[in-house]
Amino acid sequence: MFRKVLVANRGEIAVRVTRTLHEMGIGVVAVYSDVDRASLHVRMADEAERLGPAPSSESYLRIDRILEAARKHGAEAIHPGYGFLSENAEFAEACEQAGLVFIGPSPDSIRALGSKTAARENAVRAGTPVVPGTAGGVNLDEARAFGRAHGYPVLLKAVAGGGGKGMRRVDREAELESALRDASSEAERAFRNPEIYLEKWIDRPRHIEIQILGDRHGNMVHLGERECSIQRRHQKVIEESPSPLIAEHPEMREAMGAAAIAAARAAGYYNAGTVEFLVDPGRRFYFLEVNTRLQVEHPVTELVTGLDLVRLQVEIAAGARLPFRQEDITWRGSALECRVYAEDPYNNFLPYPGKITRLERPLGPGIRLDACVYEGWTVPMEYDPLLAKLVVWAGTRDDAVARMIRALNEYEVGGIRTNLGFFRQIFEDREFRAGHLHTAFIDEFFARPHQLEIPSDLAAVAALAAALESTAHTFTAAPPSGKGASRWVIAGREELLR
Amino acid sequence: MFRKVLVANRGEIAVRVTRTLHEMGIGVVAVYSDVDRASLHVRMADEAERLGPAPSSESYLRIDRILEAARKHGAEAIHPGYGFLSENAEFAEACEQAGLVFIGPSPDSIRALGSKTAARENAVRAGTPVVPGTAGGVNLDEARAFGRAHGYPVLLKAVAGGGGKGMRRVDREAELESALRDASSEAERAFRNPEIYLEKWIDRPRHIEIQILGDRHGNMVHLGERECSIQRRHQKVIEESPSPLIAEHPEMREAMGAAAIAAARAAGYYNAGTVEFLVDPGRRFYFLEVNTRLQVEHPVTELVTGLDLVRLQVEIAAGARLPFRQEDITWRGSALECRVYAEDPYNNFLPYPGKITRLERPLGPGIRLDACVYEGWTVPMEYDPLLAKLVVWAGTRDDAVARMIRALNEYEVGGIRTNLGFFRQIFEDREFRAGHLHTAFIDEFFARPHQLEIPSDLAAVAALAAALESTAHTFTAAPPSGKGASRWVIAGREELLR
Amino acid sequence: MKLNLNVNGKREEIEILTPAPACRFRLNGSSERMADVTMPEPGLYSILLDGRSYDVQVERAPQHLIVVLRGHRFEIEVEDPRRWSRQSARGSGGAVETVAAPMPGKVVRVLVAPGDAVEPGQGVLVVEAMKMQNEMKAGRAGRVISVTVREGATVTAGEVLATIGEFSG
Amino acid sequence: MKLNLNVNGKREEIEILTPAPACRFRLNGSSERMADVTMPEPGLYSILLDGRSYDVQVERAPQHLIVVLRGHRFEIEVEDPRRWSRQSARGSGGAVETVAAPMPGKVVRVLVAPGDAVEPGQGVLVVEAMKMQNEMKAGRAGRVISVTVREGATVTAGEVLATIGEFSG
Repeated sequence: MFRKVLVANRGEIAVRVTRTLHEMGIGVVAVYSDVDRASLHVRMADEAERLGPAPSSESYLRIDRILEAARKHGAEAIHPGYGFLSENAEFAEACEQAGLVFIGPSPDSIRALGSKTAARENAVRAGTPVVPGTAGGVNLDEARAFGRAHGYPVLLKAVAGGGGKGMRRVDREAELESALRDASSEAERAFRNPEIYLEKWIDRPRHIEIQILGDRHGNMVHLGERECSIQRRHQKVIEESPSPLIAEHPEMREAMGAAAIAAARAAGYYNAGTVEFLVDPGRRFYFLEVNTRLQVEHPVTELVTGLDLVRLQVEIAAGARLPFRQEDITWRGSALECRVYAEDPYNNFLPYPGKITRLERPLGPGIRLDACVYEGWTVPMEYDPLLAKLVVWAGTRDDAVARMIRALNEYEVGGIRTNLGFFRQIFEDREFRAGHLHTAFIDEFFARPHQLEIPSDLAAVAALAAALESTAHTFTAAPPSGKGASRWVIAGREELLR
Repeated sequence: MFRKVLVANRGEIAVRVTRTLHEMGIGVVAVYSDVDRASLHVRMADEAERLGPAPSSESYLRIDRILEAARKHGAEAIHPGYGFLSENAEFAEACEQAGLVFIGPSPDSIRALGSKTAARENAVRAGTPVVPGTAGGVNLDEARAFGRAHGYPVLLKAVAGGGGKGMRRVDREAELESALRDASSEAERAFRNPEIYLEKWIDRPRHIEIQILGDRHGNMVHLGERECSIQRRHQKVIEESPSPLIAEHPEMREAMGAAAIAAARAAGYYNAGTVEFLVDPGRRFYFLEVNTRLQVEHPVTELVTGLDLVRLQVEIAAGARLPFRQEDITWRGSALECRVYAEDPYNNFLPYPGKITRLERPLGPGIRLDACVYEGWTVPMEYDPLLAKLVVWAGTRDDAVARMIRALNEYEVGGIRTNLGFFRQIFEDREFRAGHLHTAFIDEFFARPHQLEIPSDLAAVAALAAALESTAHTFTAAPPSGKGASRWVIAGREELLR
Repeated sequence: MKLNLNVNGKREEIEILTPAPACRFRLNGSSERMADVTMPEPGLYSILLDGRSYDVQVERAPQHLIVVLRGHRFEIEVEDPRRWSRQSARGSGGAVETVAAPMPGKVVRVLVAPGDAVEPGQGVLVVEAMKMQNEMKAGRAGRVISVTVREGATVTAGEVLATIGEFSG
Repeated sequence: MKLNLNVNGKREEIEILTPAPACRFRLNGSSERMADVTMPEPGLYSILLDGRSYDVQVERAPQHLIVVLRGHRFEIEVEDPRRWSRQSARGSGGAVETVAAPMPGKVVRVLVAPGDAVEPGQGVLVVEAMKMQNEMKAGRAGRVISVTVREGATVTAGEVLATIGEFSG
């Protein structure tokens, strides 16, 4: 087994990977950009190396600097996490040329599956149904042609894409040009590849994905599905396992699992991967893409299967055989995950970076919190605003939803805006509780009227607290009148907070 | 189902029960003594009522005040937690007379099993093997007689006891008198019953207990065992499930489970309970006592069985039938619990109350933290010093131990002393890892030589941090020279912490 | 002591009659109430009122207090003589439309210059944070009066980036 | 700036040559080293030294600093002119045995009075905290010089409760 591993990532996933490596007794080398010097993944690591300035292109995307850090610190393997270089075949190749083990699939598999269009071809060869779309990246004329042939709406996607970056729904030809331009530049920034391809729009589909795991000796299993239909801006915000649909139609798990393994085998895949499908209202599933790395939402699978996917990734990369066969995999209970973002859900989910002035975390039975935040930490504006993944497990989906609401009520993040309150609304929503999920869920949720009337006693208590706080402190608010102020503060405190 | 439940307890168990009640949509009424006004169980509750001054006898043991609070707030049931009035038959009876449901067994069962001596008789009738001991409470002469008949060492125990309170090992008759006096007064304070009985001392036994669960319709199952052999001062500090011994001898689980159910049935038991056994080096097990309430260490059972014992307790109290049969119960993986105390393990585990100035909690995969502490909270000196229960789950015992060490390394409590560092040593101990456990484990652990040599680089870093901290702040240390001081602070900061 | 509050836009008057912990107060001149108040941590209030327990978090924003309890968020302005001036200073710019940053971030593109004529919905500038781009559009037809930032500038939420006025013929 | 430290009883000398973040220092006159230091929170230091990462928690006790890193606890006294007096004031009381409280708590029983003769191991008084009683025993034969607390008193850890001296015949 490796003695030392470099984690080529930041944020919650770098922290999560570090935890398992520590449990395995493996030394951890962290890398960081200037704005991440005091970030948790650096503080938790055994060793750390600076990559460069804040922009990803000058830090977390710098293959040369990362390999240099690995060499300098004597790391034997590299875990790429998700995002950044995790699906970059050149990086995987460079690692192996540098004599480092890349903890993930082979460069060839990444190439065969990392490009969405190549992945589609591969899936077709493997006999997996796919959504109608263009063969590859398109220019404006080709896009227009596809739109006319298949009709609108169409979906624009980055060839190199993932996580909704560079993705746009286009409802009429008039919008095609500007949408194509924006999507392309977004893709360029996110993946350094501007290519965009088109797909036929499927109305109100479910997003259901299969977790696969294979070793380097030809063994491969699936670990069941995750439903990730609750999305905003084409990005998942709530994930769960099992899927409420598949819980009702268990035969779908075997069918989709077999299709996922077939598509992965066709690309000679090993290590952990995820095969994403769209499921239409008629329960037909279509191959969407393969994520050739650990998924953000992998914890829900860990909670229902009882496996540690990062540990298995590392063991597989070290040459181990899968410690189980398909029939050994069992699923227990129900798991839900919320992606807690620094954003304002009531203002188009716009990012809201800043300093965390206060933090109350949910604890107790059935709660797992994968986070990278601490009180006093400033959320940098240069990266994805994911603060934490709040994951719960319970024996049934209903109990898991109740537990998630309880956890959300215990969770407070001060100083910035988050989507915690929005999640509470979603979990209270009748449609969500009934398991009627699809990728347009959030848009339709906002379309429905929500008058949350606030109990009058809460307003009274809030007013009282504000009055006490302001009387105890306001005088300090005025910066100049320092000396006099402080006396006032003490007076105020003594008067109102004896 | 109940609309509102009063939790007649404090600390982590009141918080833990509150969480499940909230998940069940049940309103929670907290009760508190003056020193607990700002404690977490009060802050988390929907409603709260003061009981009285700090001493338990004037607050958490005041049956009249608790029933009055329940009436005033319209609670329909009372959850007693553990300790305090949880095993007090008079309280259970008073609840029912007041028209409140007591969430636990019947007063008769508590009487039949709550008294250790009555429980022994009951066990004998049920055909469960017991440790030789006196029939009931004894005076000095009777104690001397037993000692002469069975030889030393003997064990003194409180008839009404639990949690090691009033327990003493006596090695020779000379010590008997003072030990009996101390044990008796300790029992008087803890349980308002000074009676002490004697048992033959079994050398290096394992403490293994069976969790049972029964409804009011005559159905009863066992949820497997917990091993609680790691004790200090006759009090459990580390618990786990499965027991490493029973993992090697699975047939013991059925045998002990059957014996536990037999003993409980003989007392007409229902709701959750625990039957404790001693297991001698020859793997013979002896009935020890029955705890007629939720156990501190119940989370390890919850993690391996996937059940919520508090939810089941409440449902059973509301009249529900057990939702499963014995054959439906399955066990997955391995769970460990540490009882985190405010105490100094390197000074005879003496309590160390005080104000929590800083708190870093372990998070991530497989961690459960049931706690009642927060930064800024002052641990009261009037109650048990249990701050938190750190519980981990993993697929195997080895992985669970590795995970626990990782969690302990992430856990920091500033301002007071805790046993966190001591736990790290235990989990690194070869004997513990080998599963060679018994109730004298800690004494023998301390008897073994432990020279922990500190890596020199750590000393260097510590020195550097201390130098920076002192230069940045020492000047504030001197209370009187306020004004001048602050200028110095700023100077120091600017100089060393630009 | 009497205080005028603006609670989520609604005007309230609160009178504190006795200090914490046994805090007697009167809201909007209604009958007197008693709350048991303690402050476990700075900015955190545990309040018992009519037997109910409330854990209240109070956070200070430049213009107001943010009060969070039981998952509900209140923005409360405490009116304070020394603030009146600032109060009046704020408010809508009349016929002038201000384009403000909806989030903290970085200006990556400025699409108009002072004097340009703009149509409703026309892009004015693009702010990016966390790889997410947001195009600020003109809400009305008019002429760009000012652009107060240049590309690459870091801006805070609510900061005015440009103003658009009427066509002066 | 040079500082004399007492690290877990061992004397160390540290010289800080340049301030954080790029902190050059010398320990016990050995060769100069460079540490990258940042302070994520008050009392918390993230230190990178020779490529290794250390998360260091520093807590202030009355007489010393408590430094915790990687699960190791250091008690460090920073020698400070203004403390010398206090330093010398402390120390053992020679032929006199002091009975000190091993933990914060409450004195529930005082078993001796000044002038009493005591045997080694004889109970002197009983301190209770969190329902746990602890009997302080005399470590030597002698005569009780003083009992500085009465029953019911609340005491802090290390507080002297009684002193025992030699038999003055």
